[in-house]
Amino acid sequence: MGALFEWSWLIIAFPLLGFLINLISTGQTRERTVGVVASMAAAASFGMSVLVFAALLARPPEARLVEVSLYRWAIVPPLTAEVGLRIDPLSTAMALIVTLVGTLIHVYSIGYMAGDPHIRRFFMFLNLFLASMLLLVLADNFLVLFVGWELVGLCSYLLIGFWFEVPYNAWAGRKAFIVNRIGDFGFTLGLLLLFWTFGTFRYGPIFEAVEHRAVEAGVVTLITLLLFAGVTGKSAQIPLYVWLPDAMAGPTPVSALIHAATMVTAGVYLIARAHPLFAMAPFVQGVVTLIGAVTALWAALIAVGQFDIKRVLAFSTISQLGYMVAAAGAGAVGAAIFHLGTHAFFKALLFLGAGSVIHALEHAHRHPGDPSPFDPNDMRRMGGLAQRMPLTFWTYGIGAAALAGLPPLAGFWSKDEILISLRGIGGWATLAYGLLLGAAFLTAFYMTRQVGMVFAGSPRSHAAAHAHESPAVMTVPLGIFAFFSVVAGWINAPGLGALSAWLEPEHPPVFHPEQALLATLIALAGIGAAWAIYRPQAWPEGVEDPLRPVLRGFFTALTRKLYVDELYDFLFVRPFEKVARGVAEVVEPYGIDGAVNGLARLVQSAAGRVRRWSSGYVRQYGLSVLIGAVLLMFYILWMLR
Amino acid sequence: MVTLTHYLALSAILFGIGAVGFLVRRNALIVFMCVELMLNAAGLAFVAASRYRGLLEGQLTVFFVLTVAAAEVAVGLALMVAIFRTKKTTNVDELSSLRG
Amino acid sequence: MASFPILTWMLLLPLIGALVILGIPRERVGTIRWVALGTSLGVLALGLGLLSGFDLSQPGPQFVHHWDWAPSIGAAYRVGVDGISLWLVLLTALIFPLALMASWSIEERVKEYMTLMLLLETGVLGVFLALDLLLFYVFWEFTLVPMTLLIGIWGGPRRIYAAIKFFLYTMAGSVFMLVAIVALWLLSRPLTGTGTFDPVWMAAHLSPLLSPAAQRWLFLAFGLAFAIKVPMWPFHSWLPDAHVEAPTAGSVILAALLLKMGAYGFLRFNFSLFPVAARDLAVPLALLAVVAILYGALASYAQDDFKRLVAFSSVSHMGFVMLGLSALNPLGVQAALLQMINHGLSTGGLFLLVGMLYERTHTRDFRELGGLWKVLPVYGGILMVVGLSSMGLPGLNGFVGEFLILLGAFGSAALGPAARGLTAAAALGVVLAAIYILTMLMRVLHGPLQDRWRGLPDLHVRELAIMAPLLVLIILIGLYPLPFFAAMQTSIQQSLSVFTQATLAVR
Amino acid sequence: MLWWPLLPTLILTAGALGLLLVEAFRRPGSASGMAWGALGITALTLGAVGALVGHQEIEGLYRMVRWDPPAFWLSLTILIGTGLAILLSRHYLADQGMERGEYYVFLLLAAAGMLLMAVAADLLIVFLALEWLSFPLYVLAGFARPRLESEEAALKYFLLGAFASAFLVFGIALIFAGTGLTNLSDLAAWLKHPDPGAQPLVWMGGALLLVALGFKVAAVPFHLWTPDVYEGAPTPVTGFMAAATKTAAVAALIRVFLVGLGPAVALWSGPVALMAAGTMLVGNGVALMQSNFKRLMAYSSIAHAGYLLMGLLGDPALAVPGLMFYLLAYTLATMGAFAVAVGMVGPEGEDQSFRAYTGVARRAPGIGTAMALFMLSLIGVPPTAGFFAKLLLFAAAWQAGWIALVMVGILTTVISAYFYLRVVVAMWMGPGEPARLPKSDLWVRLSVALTGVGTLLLGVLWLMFGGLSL
Repeated sequence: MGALFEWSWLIIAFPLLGFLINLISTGQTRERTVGVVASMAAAASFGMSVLVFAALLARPPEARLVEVSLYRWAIVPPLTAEVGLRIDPLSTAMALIVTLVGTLIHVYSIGYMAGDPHIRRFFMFLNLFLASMLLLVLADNFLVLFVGWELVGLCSYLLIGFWFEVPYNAWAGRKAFIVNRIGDFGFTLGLLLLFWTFGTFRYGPIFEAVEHRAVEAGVVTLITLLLFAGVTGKSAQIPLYVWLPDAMAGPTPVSALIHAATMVTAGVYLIARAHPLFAMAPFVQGVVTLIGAVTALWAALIAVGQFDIKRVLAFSTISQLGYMVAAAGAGAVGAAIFHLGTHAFFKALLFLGAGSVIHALEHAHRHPGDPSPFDPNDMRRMGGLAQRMPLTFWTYGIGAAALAGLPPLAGFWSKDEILISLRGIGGWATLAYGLLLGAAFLTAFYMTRQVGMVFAGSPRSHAAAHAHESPAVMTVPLGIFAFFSVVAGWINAPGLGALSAWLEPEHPPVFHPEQALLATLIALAGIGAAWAIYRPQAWPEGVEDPLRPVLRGFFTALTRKLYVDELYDFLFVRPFEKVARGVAEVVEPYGIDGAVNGLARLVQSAAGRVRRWSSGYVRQYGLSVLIGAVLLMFYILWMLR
Repeated sequence: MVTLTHYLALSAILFGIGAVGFLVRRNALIVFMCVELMLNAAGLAFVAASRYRGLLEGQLTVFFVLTVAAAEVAVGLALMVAIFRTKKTTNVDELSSLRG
Repeated sequence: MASFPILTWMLLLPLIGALVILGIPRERVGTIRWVALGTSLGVLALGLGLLSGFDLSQPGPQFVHHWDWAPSIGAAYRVGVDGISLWLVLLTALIFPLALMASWSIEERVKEYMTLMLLLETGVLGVFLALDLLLFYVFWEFTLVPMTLLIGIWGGPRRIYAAIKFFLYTMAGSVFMLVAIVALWLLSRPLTGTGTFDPVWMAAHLSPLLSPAAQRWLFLAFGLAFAIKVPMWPFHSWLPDAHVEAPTAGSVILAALLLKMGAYGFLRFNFSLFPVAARDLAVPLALLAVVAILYGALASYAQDDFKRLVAFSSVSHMGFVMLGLSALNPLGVQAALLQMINHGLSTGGLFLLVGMLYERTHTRDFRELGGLWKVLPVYGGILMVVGLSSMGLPGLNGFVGEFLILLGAFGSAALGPAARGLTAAAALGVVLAAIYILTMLMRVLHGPLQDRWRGLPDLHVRELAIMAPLLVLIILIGLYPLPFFAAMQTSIQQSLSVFTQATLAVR
Repeated sequence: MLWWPLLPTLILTAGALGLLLVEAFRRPGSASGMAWGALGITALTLGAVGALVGHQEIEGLYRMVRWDPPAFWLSLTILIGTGLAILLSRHYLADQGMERGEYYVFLLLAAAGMLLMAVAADLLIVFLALEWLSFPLYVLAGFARPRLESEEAALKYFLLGAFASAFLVFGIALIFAGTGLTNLSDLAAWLKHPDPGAQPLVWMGGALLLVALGFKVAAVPFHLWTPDVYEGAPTPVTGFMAAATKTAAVAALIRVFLVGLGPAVALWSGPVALMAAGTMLVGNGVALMQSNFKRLMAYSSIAHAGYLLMGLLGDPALAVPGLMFYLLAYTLATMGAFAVAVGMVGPEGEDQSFRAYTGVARRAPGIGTAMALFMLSLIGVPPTAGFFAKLLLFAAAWQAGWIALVMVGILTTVISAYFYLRVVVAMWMGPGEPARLPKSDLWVRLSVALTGVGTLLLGVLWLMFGGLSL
């Protein structure tokens, strides 16, 4: 079986091949072919992942680590950088999740993107993303991970701004990339420090050195803190989460794949991957956990005030990423990855469901030829879709329930495990635990609100009234995702514990009935509270949102995302623009170039003065000669003194 | 006792007068005469030094100076005549079209 | 191999081409263009021959051609190529054909134009090949003239201002270098009788005799010339004007090659001749480099003119190069050298793309552009790749250079305690690069398309042929930089060995 | 008694006088024959100079003249300048309606005076040569009469020249009074063991010599005549003055200061350094403000006087060959530039403003290239001859410790690039079609070609075939 691992690079190569085929194929290719090629590439990658997984599974637990060296990238003393893959439980688990979700979303996209003039580009980027993400996941060193890390950012940027004619989309893509780069500023510094501390980027030697305590804890604290800066960018944590809501400008499959299921979890993966380092820096672990927990609560709160169907999900994603980060920070890698996996399924399901709704509304709106501007994402224009789109409704409901953490759905198990992992540590973990409980309540609340607004009651717009169920190519993936959203949690359910056994055999999952009960009650409370406010009977006609009279001004603040964008705009964006303008329009022309031109002018004006000497009068010329002679005489006299 | 120093002082004074004259007079002819005065001041110095040192070279040199001065006069007067024909003036201050 | 003076032929070939062009009647524009292009392709072929015969393991110059042409002053014609100059020579040989192909749209005074381009090629190659200070200076100044004329005759509206500024500014620096060369020559005279301009001899026999103060003054005199050429902050203000006004090919050559001459000069002469001063001045040098990185990026962001943006981005990128050089360790210096190539490819590419756009729209003002990806999909894709290379995206060449420069600087012993702070500030430049490049892409390619651009034709075959080699190299270096580093390794290691010698450490 | 050092002077003088006879008896009409004759005589003289090349040192005429390597180089440069001036004059005279044969006689006579200066070894010869070369130049400057500028230039040149030569004579008189010597070598020997009582006289005399020679070489503050005379004089004469007269003046400076007053270098180096710095600054500075080509070249001439003065202070081992080569390079570039300027003059009159040069290179790229070459050489851009010349002078001054002066030199070089480039800019980058085109006179073209090739290759060739060891 060893030979199989030598071919594991095919996991990355298949989507890359799909990208290249679609790049080279001329514009005449039929759009269907494009999607099929891309989907097949993704599926092939999934197949290869399964094979590798199986091969790894066949090994005894202690031998489940294979390093595959691909080629030497650069040798510049003291750096020797190789491109290599690390096949271990964590990376294969990630690869499986990424390729499975990726394949399904590729298929879904064939239907969703049908008719788009730039469909070829769409699938190219999607394939490229998949390849990059797999590179990130499978890399055997931090440098290659960073390469994948940046490339997924690129694809995210390209896909958010896919419909680039709309300025907002292009703007949102740029914002995502820049905010990520700010996080990566820290990541980069972390890498530099990492290299000069350990002399290598490879995981193996680094973890070994950590294990032997061959380095100072202080340096590791700094390294992990810097790495975490990258995590806050990619995994949308406070303070860098602001790009993710705007990233919803991209096509919905993109939101599902990149901005919910896979790319945004790269940060969690990084923490999990670098766990030995984080374990050496308890202070940073505390920071990570706390930031994760605060983010979870904060984003859940904002989600309550959103009207855009995808934005609610975006904030929900931020919130759920908070859970994962908190768990990973607390050292519960298994729990974090578990939640990462379940979340990938049910959040992808929710996004695709939302996509189905949007798709339906758009088509319904287009039919009557209504020229008025219409936002198919606006939940205020929906309602009553349960009857018109039953498949979508039921699958969406399953996803929402899973997200809210209702047993026995996937979210319940994974969230439960995170909460348990935070108990008994004390201090900041207890605080995080409390925050996450609050977030759980809010999660149930805003999901119920969303389902209520979208599916319950009566249609609030012409389009909603005329919406139809989406085609099978879209609903079938919904079904599959719904299935996984139900069962995914069971693989690590107490007693079974397959995932934990796979990832960290020494930590089997634990189950506390009182914890499960508490979580369920909180979820039910959230659902109940939301239903009390949003049930159709309680919602008077013409009221935008029944919560507004309850929360008054605070609700407005929630709809405005608690003014964080405005704050950043005031604190960073505008000062930056001012400084840049100042440099370009004041310092450069008047300062630096001004000094140069000023010097030239100075010489000229001096020359102009001297020029007057040549007055044209012979007698004055004679005077000049005589003065020169007299000066020389004085000089001689002075020398003779 | 009249020494070489006296002669040299006299010639220096003459030279100075000539130089100042060059600066204060406007008539080109007079200006030129001032230059001649300067040349002759030098001639005086040569003769005096020659006599003082008992050398002939200095006296000989004066011949050269005189000859050169004469040639100079020839050139100079011709120029002034030419200019007078064109400009109807010999005032050097009016000849200042070239400047800057 | 030694019998065929390949380097001398590389220098002579463009001159011969220029002479041939002088013999062609000026009406036969097509012939003139093809002769020029053919000549530069011939140089490229010689360059590839050079590459195939290059011995990686040898640190010293190879293919040396030596002739003591002026024995009374000890000046020699001595050309050679080593790991430091190899890639720069090849870059030159590559960029010129591309620039000439990009000059097909020049209709006015083609004969003069092509002649000057070929003269410029000889000059630039000479700078990288010369192994004699006087010869180096001759080529160094010689490049000034054709470039000035290219800007001044075929440039934009303010071309004369830009051309004169370029000439004067560059000259103001290089005269100090000349004086320093003269001073070194005078110092060598008592030792050799006639004096010498051989930098290798000087590094071995003269530099150790110089007092630290003398080294510092000479370092600064050379350094000023190079700093202006690089250009280092605050000596950069000639660059935006020259770039904006120059014709496309001029901008390309300026950015891709002429700026490299400055950085190359630091590496080749300043470090080897004045190691003590280099070590003492590494921190100020790095500081200026970092200021350039940030300043260039900020200024770049605030531009409304596409070309001006790219010009200021050059300031920022060359800041990275200088930071890498001032690290004085193999990592930083090798990365800096690679980054010179990278910058040549990506910024050269950007200038080509600006030119191609300008030929279509006749404007470079972002406020008039936007949404062009819709009508120019191929152009847009290429612009994106080159732009991303410029902002240092991993997988493309820019990342390799920038990241390893940061890596080198971070652990630089020469920069001492300042290393980490400076590197952190420089890393901020990567963020800023993302901001201005992405903003540029957004303002050119994204957003709604104006009606007047609806009929714009996408890139044609000649333009694709220009961009193709650049794209291939951008991706190749990004994915597999190993051979590029391998070729420079031994030479750089040797040239940096002075900094590890005991004599220096004692001080 | 050896006459050899005087041979070139004598040949040229005899030729000039012969030409004068021809002029007196020839029928009025084209003066082409006279030009051919003058060229022939110049060539003959050049042959004589060539015949003397092998001789290291010949003294003659009771040690009043002396042939040595500098004499060879100076004579060569002067004769090249003269020959080029003749080539430039023929068409110019015809176009300007002043085709009078005596022009060439004056030209040759002035050149003869200059050749005498090149071999001067005695203050009397210096004086004589100076006057000898000046008188014909006074006449030549006013040769374009009745054009007022020409006459004004002539009178200004004459009055100021006479004024300056009075300083020379008086200076010689003082030195003679102090030492009883006029021979420069004897003077140098005297200065090595001076009589303290007579020292003030010698020093004062030296100062006055500096005034007079500073005037001739156009050094600040004695330079003011230069632009006016250069602008007013007929253009080929201006070129001749700029090139050949400068060479003769430098010859005088070398003879008087390096040979005669050499031992007192500590005394005069300070003022000369100040003059050099001032001359470089003023010459290059005021040149920035000029818009007339001839006036520009006048300030250029002043500026180069500054560099030459700097060379005078340099280490002689480098400075003397440096000065020789500098003068040759300067002569070629300057005469080349004036050849282009003469080419721009047509029968309709003379306009030497930059406006007249606008866009010329568009129609006449060869002329434009040559002009660019001359300007680059005057700036000192490699690989032109001017570069190597400046290099040597800077090296010489640096070697002698004049570092501040070198700094002034390089900074003013940068300044000079601006105004020299303005000519190139006008010709190459000026908008629109040129107002007029250079005429296709063969002699002018030949001059441009010769000087162009010389400017481009001379520096390299000179160093290749000996350089400093020549």
